[in-house]
Amino acid sequence: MSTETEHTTESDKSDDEHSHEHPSDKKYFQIAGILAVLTALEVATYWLESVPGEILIPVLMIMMVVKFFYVAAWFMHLRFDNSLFMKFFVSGLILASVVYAIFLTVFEFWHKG
Amino acid sequence: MTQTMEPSSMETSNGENSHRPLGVYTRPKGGSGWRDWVTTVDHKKIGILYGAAALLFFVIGGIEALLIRLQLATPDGTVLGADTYNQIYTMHGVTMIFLAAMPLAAAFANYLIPLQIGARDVAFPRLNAMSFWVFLAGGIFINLSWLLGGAPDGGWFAYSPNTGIVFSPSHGMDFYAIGLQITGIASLVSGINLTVTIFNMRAPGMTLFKMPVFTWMMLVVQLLLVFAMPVIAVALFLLTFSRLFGATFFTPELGGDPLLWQHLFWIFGHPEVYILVLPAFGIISEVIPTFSRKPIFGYPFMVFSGIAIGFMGWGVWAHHMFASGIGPVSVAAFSLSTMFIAVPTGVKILNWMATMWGGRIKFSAAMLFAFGVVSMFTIGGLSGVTHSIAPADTQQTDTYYIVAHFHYVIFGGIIFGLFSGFFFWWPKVFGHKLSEKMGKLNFWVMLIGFNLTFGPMHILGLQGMSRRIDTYSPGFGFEAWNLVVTIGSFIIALSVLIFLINVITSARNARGLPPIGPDPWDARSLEWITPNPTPAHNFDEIPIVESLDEFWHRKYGSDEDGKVVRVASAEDVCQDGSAEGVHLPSPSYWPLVFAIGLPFIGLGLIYSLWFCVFGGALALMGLYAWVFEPVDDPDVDHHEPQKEDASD
Amino acid sequence: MKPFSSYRTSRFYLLFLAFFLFFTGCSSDAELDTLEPQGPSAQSIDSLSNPIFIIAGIILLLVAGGNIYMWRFRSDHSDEDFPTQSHGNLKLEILWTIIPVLILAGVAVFTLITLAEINSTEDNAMALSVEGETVSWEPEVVVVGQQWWWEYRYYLDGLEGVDLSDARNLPPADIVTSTQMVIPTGEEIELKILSRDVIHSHWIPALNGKKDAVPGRVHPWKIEADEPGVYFGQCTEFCGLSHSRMRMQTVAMEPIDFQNWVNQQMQPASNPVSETAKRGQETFDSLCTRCHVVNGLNDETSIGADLVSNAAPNLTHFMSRTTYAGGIFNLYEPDGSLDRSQLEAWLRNSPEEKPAYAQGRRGMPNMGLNEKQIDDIVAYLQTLGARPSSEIISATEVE
Amino acid sequence: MTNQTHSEETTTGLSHNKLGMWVFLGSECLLFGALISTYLLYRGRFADGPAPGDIFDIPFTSVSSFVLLMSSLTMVLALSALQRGDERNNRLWLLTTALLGAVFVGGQVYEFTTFLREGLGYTTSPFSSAFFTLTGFHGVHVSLGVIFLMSLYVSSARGNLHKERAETVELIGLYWHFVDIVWIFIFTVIYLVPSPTS
Repeated sequence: MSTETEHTTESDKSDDEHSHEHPSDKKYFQIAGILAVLTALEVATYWLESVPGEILIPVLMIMMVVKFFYVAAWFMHLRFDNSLFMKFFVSGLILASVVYAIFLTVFEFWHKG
Repeated sequence: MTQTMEPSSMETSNGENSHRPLGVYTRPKGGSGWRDWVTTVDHKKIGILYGAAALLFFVIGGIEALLIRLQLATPDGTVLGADTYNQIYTMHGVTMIFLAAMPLAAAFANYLIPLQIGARDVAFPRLNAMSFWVFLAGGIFINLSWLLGGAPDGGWFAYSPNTGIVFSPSHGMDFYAIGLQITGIASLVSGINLTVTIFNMRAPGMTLFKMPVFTWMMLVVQLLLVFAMPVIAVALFLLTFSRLFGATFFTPELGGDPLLWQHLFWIFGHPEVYILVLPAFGIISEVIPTFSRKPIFGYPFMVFSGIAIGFMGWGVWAHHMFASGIGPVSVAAFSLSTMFIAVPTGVKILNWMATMWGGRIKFSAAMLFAFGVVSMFTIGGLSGVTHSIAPADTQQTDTYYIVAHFHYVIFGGIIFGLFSGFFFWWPKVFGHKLSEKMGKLNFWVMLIGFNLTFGPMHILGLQGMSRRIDTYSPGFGFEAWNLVVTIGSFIIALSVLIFLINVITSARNARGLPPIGPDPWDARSLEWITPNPTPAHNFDEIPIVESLDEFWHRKYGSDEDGKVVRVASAEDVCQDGSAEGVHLPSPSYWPLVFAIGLPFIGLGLIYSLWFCVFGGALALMGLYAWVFEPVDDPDVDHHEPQKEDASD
Repeated sequence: MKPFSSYRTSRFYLLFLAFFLFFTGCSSDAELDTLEPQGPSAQSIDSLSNPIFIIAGIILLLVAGGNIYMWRFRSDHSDEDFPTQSHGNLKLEILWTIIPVLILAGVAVFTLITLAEINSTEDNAMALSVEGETVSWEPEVVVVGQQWWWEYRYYLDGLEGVDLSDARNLPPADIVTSTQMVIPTGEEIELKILSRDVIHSHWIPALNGKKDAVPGRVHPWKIEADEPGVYFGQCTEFCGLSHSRMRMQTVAMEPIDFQNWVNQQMQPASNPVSETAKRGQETFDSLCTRCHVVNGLNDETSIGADLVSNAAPNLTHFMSRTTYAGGIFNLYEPDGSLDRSQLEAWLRNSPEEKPAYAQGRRGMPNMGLNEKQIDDIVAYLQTLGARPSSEIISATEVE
Repeated sequence: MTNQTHSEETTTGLSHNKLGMWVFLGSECLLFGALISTYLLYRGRFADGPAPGDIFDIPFTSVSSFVLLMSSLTMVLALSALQRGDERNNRLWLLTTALLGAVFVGGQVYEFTTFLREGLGYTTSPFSSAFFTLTGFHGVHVSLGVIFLMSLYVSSARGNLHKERAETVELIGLYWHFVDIVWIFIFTVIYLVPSPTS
């Protein structure tokens, strides 16, 4: 299969598997630090009783998404790996989010808060 | 878990492994052929196994259908009691959907996908074997319930709380929930396997948009499986935990909502409809161009409409629940989304017709069945539109009108499509054609029986005959049509019998004759480059693909007027099956051992934990042995290169 | 009284022309026919689905015609003769995407209108004299499904303050009947559909579409009949063993007849006079009141809560209904006399007559009555409630 | 597993295993999505039993969540070590990850028994069934991960886990991180977002 380079159009954009360096351990520690701080902030909201849910919940969600993003992007290497991996994972993620959001909407979940 | 996924051995004759002993790994031959079959990891043999097992279940499901029709042939029927009837109609649905239609599609997918994309096997051959054995184990497990105190009696849709322990005290529903969980594992694993296969194992030059429509539709199906099976898995877990451990998901007294089951079930259930029908669409998208001597009309639209159907299939599930009490806004939203899913389906029908239009159509048996899909599925599609209209559906749902609708889709669409595939690819698989004469007879008998069976059901439904009733009283105008329906169902049975006889007599007539030559149909796609029947190693050398319908383009070119002219004979184009330096994965017992463990775990959950211990130990042993077993053993004494078909 | 005629062949004709050409002359009385609307909701559904059947029929004819035309292109492939190798046509693709979208968009508009119609409620009220007082009744009926019969409960003071959240323990109602829902004509009746055990579905095709009865939920629906008549229905959600034997009827009466019916139903049962009936009452009291209520005899059942659904039909006005056992047996012969043998058979061994899991406390068990007890109980039952009009009795017959 | 992946031979240039793993993780999104939605639907339906807002011990769960979060760090360090060919550190981090995972599972067992003592049985209410099912499923995933990690550790200790097989560690790592991000979601949505109280 030595002649295939000009035919495998898809591998053109995907040959980056080794064209990058994975982050250094130091970077991983930094990310873990960010995650730890975010978790601390999240947990701190537990003692803030005066914050109304309309503000608290979006803030919690944002922090959650950021943590989610950091783990997926750095620890799971989605940032560096081929985008096909991300496409499969994100399709599952988006499909699940949309389908179950509709599901909960049909049950009038959001009205009850 | 990931350790069970093995790397493929897509090795070809490049320099890297030229130092190895070359040769085809030939499977154990001779007297004890069964060992060959139970240990095989060859996608073609697994495809055949899927097909054989699924046909067996198809016959069982068909017998159940006949019993249903005997009971309903006359008013106040007494052939079956109410209890037996409920078990039989439940098992008819479960068997036909999970144990016949899905594995039949898996049979085609397994056999054909690697061939159509120019690969030697699937990405994970042993996982593929595991999928089959797990499916078979699950199918046998569900049917064991007949012998162990009664089959499931809550319908294939198993609406809670009627399937709870209070209302269904026999173990039937446990067998249903655990059995489908087991077959679900098979579907999920094979979905992942074939997805990776299609993405990763295409021959050089075969871009996604040079893949045959069949492979495309199968890709959509595999993705649907990957994303839909977990949903039914959760639903079945909730049901199992409720029945076995007293979980209160569906206990209204404590606040459990029975609609939870319905949503989870149909979030899976509607994509499932497309999981069932898209393979048939793929099959006839290969058959129609071949026998019309034209390329498929609007290839990109065929592909995109398939993707669109698969995608939109996720947004319509609650149309099964218009009468369930989900609130008018939800009903309106799902009603509209359902209507518009008709558009890509319509695009497909019209493209098939445009493919045939102006062609040189040869009405072979395969083509007749494909033709049957185009016309019969249209009826199912149109009646589908009539109940996407939610207000109309409140009259039609749960009546025989719906039964008519989905049988036009499932039988008219899927079964006709699969039969088309049988006739088309039989020579590819077995090296001889099925009798065309009997095939055509088969088609006409089936068409007549099918319409006599399911056509009158439209009328019965609009006359108000409810579904899932074990009997009806005289005087509601149901008598005459029900008799017609029953007669029709026996005509269908006759047509299936004709098919089975055809299989046997065709094989008998072919005995002793050399295998059929290459290209019996003047076909178009890559699988026909290999000899018939396909040798174990598939391709002597992986072809380099330049166009859609690669095989056809190697046979035909065009002259200066743009007219089609033959540039090469099929014999020149086809490979002769002589293998050089092909290294195939070795057979393995462990997928089978693992699969045998699962039903014992199921029995253990129902009866005694000792079964669990035994089954768990068996499954674990299978897994561990599997992990530590080499994918293919380089020390195995490989046989000399063999010519598979030119031995004389 | 039967408001049914032969069903309209035209729609079938269009939809199934290809296959049922020679059957189109057929007609029959189909009591559950969905194409014979007798009330506004059913009518608006019918007016919506009629054109859709026609559109679908036309499309089917076009496709079928196209398919038949393909015969022209047959060939035996023996030559090297190739048709033009057309790969597609963008304009055509766009065309046959847009046209269905437009058709469906049109259909969608009418669908939404009809959906709004059948889900809207009217603020209607009818004057009803209840125990000498005139009340303004906003017609509402609580519909309760259980294995395998329907109960209908009337709260004449309105449903405000009536707790419907636990279908197995509903507050006492003014009128409780089963299997036959009686309604006044020309009034929109709001239904609250409940279930005591599994999911059922309430469906009177001539009057409206169906709506599921789901345990733990209260589903609103409505029903209205234009003309007096007996309208048949059938449970349409699979509900276990005797699902096929869970039928019901809606009896529509002129408002004046409805007033009479209400008056009768409000009466408790009177004590029987004849000796057999008295003996029957004793037997009934000792055996049947474990599950059944007869107002005036017992207001509570003794083992009620042990039943899965916590309910058995209220028999106070048994004779005023023309059908029993989940609507599968007629109480009266067509000539208006009691169908005694069927009733006796039912009392003798009901699981034989209608499958039920009596041992699982669902459905009426075999009470092991002897013939004399059966005779007595039949005599007693005959004292319960007034016989309905002969029109209703004859309309209950399906043949 | 003598045969290494020939990623340069696949159409996309990606290894089958890794692609398969990601497809599987995409599929798992739907599984956990269904379980989480079921929980959200039922969190207010606690019948006569304890309500989620009354029973959750946020400080305790925060600690065990933190433990699981940090195990993602050690996991990625294990992989990074092996990719450098540093088998000793790889083993060390694998073992640490497994231990952190085990601590998390232990915390969950402790939480469950506490809840049980406080009257929240599996069958108490739809809330309790949904809660135990969701967190139980997650716990089973973590436990399986611990078993995988220990298998890798044993394999490495016996001298069978070298740089060329780093992909196996990467695959287990992907699984491990996925289970971690599911918990990130569960921790916020189920524990931190204020729950109904009785």
